[in-house]
Amino acid sequence: MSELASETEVVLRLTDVVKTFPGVRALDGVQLEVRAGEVHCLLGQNGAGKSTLIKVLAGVHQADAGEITWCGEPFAPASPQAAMRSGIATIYQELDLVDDLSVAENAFLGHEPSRFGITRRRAAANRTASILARLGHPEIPARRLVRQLPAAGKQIVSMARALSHDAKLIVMDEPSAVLAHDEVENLFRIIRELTANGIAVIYISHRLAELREIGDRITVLKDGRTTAANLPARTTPTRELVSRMTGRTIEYVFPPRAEKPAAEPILVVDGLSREGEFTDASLTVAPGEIVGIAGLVGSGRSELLETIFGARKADTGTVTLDGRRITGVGAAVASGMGMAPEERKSQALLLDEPVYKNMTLASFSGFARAGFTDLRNERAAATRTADTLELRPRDVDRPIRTLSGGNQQKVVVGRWLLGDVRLLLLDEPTRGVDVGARAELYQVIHDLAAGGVGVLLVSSEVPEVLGLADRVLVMREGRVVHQAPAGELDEDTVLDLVMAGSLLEGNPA
Amino acid sequence: LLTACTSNTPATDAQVKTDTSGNANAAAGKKVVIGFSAPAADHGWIAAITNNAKAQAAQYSDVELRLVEAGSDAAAQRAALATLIGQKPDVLVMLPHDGKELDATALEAMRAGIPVVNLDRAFPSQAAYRLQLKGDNYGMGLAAGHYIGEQLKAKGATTPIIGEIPGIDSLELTQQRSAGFAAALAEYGFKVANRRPAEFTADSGQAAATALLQALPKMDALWNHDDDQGIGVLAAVKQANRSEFFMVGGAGSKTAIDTITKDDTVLKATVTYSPSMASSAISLARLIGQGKGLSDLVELQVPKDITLASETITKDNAAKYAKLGF
Amino acid sequence: MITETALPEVRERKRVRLDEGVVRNLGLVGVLAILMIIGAVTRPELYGDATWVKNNIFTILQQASAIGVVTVGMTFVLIGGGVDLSVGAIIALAGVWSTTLATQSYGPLGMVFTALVVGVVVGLINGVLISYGKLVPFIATLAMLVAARGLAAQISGKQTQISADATINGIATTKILGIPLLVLILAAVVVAGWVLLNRTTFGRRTVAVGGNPEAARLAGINVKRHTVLLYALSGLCCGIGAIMLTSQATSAQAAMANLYELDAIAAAIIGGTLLSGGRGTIVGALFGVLVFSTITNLFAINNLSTEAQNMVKGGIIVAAVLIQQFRYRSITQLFKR
Amino acid sequence: MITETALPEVRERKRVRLDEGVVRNLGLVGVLAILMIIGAVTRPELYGDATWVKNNIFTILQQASAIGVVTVGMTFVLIGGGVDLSVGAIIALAGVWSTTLATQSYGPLGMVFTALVVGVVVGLINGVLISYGKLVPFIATLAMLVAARGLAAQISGKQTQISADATINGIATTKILGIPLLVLILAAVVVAGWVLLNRTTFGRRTVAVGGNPEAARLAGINVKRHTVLLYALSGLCCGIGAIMLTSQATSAQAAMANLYELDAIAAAIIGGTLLSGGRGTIVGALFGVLVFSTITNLFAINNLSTEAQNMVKGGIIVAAVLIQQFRYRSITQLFKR
Ligand SMILES: Nc1ncnc2c1ncn2[C@@H]1O[C@H](COP(=O)(O)OP(=O)(O)OP(=O)(O)O)[C@@H](O)[C@H]1O
Ligand SMILES: Nc1ncnc2c1ncn2[C@@H]1O[C@H](COP(=O)(O)OP(=O)(O)OP(=O)(O)O)[C@@H](O)[C@H]1O
Ligand SMILES: O[C@@H]1[C@@H](O)[C@H](O)OC[C@H]1O
Ligand SMILES: [Mg+2]
Ligand SMILES: [Mg+2]
Repeated sequence: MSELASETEVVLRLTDVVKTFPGVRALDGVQLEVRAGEVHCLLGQNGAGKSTLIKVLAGVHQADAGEITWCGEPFAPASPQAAMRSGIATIYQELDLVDDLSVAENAFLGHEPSRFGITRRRAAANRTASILARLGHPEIPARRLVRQLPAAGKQIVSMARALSHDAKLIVMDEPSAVLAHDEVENLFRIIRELTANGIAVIYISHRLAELREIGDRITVLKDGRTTAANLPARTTPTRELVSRMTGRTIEYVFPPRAEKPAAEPILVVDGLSREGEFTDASLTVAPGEIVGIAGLVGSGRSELLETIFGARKADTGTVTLDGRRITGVGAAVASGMGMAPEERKSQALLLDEPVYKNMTLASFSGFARAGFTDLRNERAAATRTADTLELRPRDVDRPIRTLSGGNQQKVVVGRWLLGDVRLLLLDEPTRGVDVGARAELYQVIHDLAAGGVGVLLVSSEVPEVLGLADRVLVMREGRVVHQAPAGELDEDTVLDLVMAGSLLEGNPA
Repeated sequence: LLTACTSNTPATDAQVKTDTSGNANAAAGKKVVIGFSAPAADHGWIAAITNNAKAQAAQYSDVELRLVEAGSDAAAQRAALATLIGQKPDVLVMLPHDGKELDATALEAMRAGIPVVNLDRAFPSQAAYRLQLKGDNYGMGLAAGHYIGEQLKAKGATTPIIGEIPGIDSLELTQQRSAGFAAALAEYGFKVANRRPAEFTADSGQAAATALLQALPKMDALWNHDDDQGIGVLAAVKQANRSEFFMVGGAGSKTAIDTITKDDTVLKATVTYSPSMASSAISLARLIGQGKGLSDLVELQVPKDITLASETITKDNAAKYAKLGF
Repeated sequence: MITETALPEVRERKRVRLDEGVVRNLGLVGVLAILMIIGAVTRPELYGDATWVKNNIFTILQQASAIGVVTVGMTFVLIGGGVDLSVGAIIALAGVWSTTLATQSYGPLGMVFTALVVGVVVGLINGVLISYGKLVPFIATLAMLVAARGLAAQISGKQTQISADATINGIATTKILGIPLLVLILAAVVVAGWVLLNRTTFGRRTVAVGGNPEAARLAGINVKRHTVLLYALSGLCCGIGAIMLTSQATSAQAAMANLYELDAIAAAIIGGTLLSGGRGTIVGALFGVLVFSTITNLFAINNLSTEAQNMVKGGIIVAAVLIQQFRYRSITQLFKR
Repeated sequence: MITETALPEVRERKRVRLDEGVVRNLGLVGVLAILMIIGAVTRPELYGDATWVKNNIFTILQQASAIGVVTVGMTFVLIGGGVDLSVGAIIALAGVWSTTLATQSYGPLGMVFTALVVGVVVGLINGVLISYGKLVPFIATLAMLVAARGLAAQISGKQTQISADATINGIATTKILGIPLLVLILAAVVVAGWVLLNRTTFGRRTVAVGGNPEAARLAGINVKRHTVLLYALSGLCCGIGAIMLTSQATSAQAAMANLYELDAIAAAIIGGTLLSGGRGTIVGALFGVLVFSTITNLFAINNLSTEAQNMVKGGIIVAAVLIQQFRYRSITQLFKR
């Protein structure tokens, strides 16, 4: 298709587009050229300006300078509605759904089929159902409230909304971040369908492998500027992409594990169950050991982690840390457990507060004397952590809401580097994190383990689990179906286990 | 200082008519169920109304009082009355939150054959009540204005600075009092320099008085409509360290009468608006229920309108009024 | 996928979820029933009389009618993420304006028209201050509360204005097929509110605007304009409420409908509306209003003193909400097994 | 390559951000100044007298003192994501309880102690109902409002209870170094509140609990216990406020501190506190209270009628907030260039 695309007309062209926020030049001269029927990938570090760029296209933000032409005409959408009317539909990075509306109502929000203001609910439901079927998800009921859907389901609804418009360009901002492996395949099938019909797609992801598979051309952004345009997606060497993004070369490898972890476990989970979420989970983590949990979205890993942390009450089973029963979050944190939860905005961040206060959220009382906080010390410690994590920008006084998603994620992990943490639970720690930062995070996790901290890691990226962990547990339908040292597993085996394959069935943990 | 109603012991000494010797009407008669409704008491005067009604009813072996206190506005009172009327009392004594707003309800009761005794705040429709028993709000303002006018004239003041602290300003009775006050002052060529309403409570009285004193660095006289809020007004006067003026109160509470007697504050007089009218209303409602008249009158039935006179209590006559204070 | 494993659970959840609203309302029906039973037990002689009971129910409904209409408007504002503290003041202003001698000279239609227009216009001003002036709803409508009551006092000269219009006053006494007209008006507003919320684009957008304003904006909804309309709607309900109250009181006054804002918000919340927006039901709001109105009735027939009333009322409110929660939890529990 | 350009901008941004709170408060100072100037222009003969002006400022502060203390407590509750509608009722209950004859017989310390204990205990009950009973704060504290006023009426027999204690009454008349004791108490509470919010772990938890309760919980903060403490703190402030008001009025009564809840919430919001929690300032709250108290003063010295007062007051509130916003926007605008 890439040959085909290279011959088609240019539908969208951005020249020297600039967008500033108070104090930040998020876009500082962007060039972009998108052709009909192509998948044009945007690549860039966290905070490079990708989301800002697409929000300018979507009419959410207005560019301060520069030129945009859309289908040959100058284009400056004043509102999201204007952009949609011109045929540009967007799937935003942050889910933009209304929890208390149904799937169909969300899909057609703002352009509901109606007669005299009365919504035609049947029509909306039918059209939604057919879009969902086209998306490969006929099982999602159009009249279900969106709040009842898991994260992956919500992502599907976001896509359904984009498809509900007659778009000529669909912009997708990290749509795969919350999707599992097979879901991503499904997404690609749909993208191919779209491009075959001449629809252009702008695709954003931090996973290079995805760009290779689905992309036609790549434009690289760095600090709000285009540093490379129209690179062939399949053939450009990784080294070149990374250096265009970061200005340096990164060895994208997992650091080798030197020592064998101690045998005596620090965390013992015994027969833990929660109705409808997971059943009879038992596991141990030793000091300095990294244990990975692989599984599909919806397999109950997050719930298991939250239950271990005491944030949910177990129906049966026990959790002990160093022989002490963990009954609630307070006890967990007090005895040295920390958790970086899955949904950073709703579960981890104080969006209006500065970075350093978010960083010290779990440890500020440790810095305090007789109940009085020690802001200087806190800031200093937070700044050090920001350095370790290569936070961008390094300024720890900025409200965290102005950081890009990946950088926010670093703060969430960094939070637990500040206290005396002895066991760290990480739920999708690299979701939305760029390649460079990812390597840094991996290093941080390794250093922690080397320092004797036990790590329990949930990730939907199998290579990550295999590369980081000493031992891997595979979960399916709420049960631990397999566990083995990472060295004894490969990607295919894990995928097979995860997907209810039968390779090692009957050989449980 | 701790006296009587405006005090810390729930009042037991209500204003009741007990001495009924030689009154033929005192003899027990046909049993009368009296429904009674007054707005929720948020200050001493209204509290005294309800207390008096209860105490007076307790004097009669042939009276059963059905008390329905209603919330803080006319709608709440209508709701309460609707259920009370549904219970068909023999007579209904009602101190409406606002006479005009409850006019329709009273008419309804009258149409349902229940005689209504209208207490204090008047119904506009003649057909809405059997007996109207009220204080004289305009007259109260007149009394206060005349007292102040006379005093200032005696002092030879020509353009005196006069302050006024009314009660809840949205009530019509407040408007009437202020109107009477202004009319009386006008007879002397005086007028009100500043008017800061309070809400019949002591803390609001303090706030209003503080503001007034600040606005009038020099003052000659002050009328405060309500002795309950007057406690706060006097506190504010003391806090501002002011004494160049004299003050007249309103309603006639025991505390106010005592203070006037002691004569150690700016409060020199108060004009009455007595909650004893509630006791009288119960007595008259009983007679209406039994079809009897007032024994001193020639007429066989209780008359239709009775308006109490507003009297002026000063140090000189305070002793006489001491037991009528609420 | 969103897979076979998740699905059965999902189905089960749906059943429970659909029940949530109903169960909550069932809880409130339960509370109402309990209140009625207490009434019957404490005053058996009254509850023994069927006519009295029928009358009493109409009385309760009638007393709930004006505040009920206002609560429907408030529910929309709350779902849309706002709050309207000025409802009582709007009623007063609309009531007073429509009962000036000048307005009364235009007859009942003129009075109704005036009340509605005043309500809508004040609501529009609220909405514009909030949407375009970027004032927090609490402050904007609080300022309006103060100002509108002031204007009402000005217009009425602080006098209670008598409505001399037999048609207007008749609204409170008319019955149609034995049902008081006021109750029918309440029913009509509730039905209209239900349809508007659940069956129109306006209603669905209200949920979006309150639940996730950013998402609503991204979906192309004009959030500001919609917000303005919500306050106008609340103002309209106040205008209707003003006529209903005026007819009941055969008069209007600057201090009327005092603290209706608190009552309406409380009723909406008890009925399951979120103060933070994005969720709420019209039927729940109606039940919330009825709970309050039934409590008042219960107190009245038992001659409770105001102070006892208040203490008990505080307790009943807490109990009502706890009963609701308890019922919801235990019923969900049942479904879970 | 391009990194160097970003850095200086980031620094600049920081400066602007630090200014946000200050600029908002500057806006309020501006509003206060404007109100004073209007006073001076309309009543030059008063403002010409320096002693009067000094006295007037103290009067304004003194009248702001009790509600100011309550607003500090309210600000904590609001930042913590709640709301306390019962503050006025708590003051009434604490005031009435501490002025019963029995309590007064224990002398001034007994009275102060009683007021504080009543305040804290009622606050604790609010907190427990909200945290552990899972009631929405609006409903729980509304129920408490009703119940506490009822209990206060019961205890006082609906009478105004006179405080015969010279020490208590003396609080309102005492000056220290020429400054009224009430003003000093307000200052002490504001300073303590500022330190508590900005310099202690308690304050940090408050912001976390209100800003994102789930994040706070997952960071190991005991959200429920903290919530209970916040309402207890608000209750404590009400206890202090009750003593201050009792001393000013030399009496207490069930209807005292009427509608303080609205005043306190409005002052806090005008001072920059979010009704939705997670953000707020103590100094802003103080300015919010002072704006209201200065408005009252301005009206008094100009002998404005109640109805005119109300209309103008509504307008001033709107204007005050707009001025604040305007200043903030335009100053940020300046920095942008
Ligand atoms: N509303 C805003 N106000 C201030 N700064 C903003 C705002 N939105 C984005 N920024 C800043 O603009 C820059 C670009 O952010 P953007 O979200 O576009 O990055 P991104 O490339 O999408 O990153 P990620 O891969 O982490 O999603 C960042 O420095 C970010 O902090
Ligand atoms: N429609 C639904 N409504 C409510 N709960 C659901 C629904 N579908 C699935 N669930 C529950 O939610 C859980 C899935 O949540 P989630 O997707 O976070 O799982 P997970 O294993 O943590 O996956 P991931 O780590 O990718 O987040 C499952 O335990 C499932 O029981
Ligand atoms: O409430 C009013 C009272 O306080 C006043 O003094 O007299 C008349 C009453 O209606
Ligand atoms: Mg992004
Ligand atoms: Mg998960």
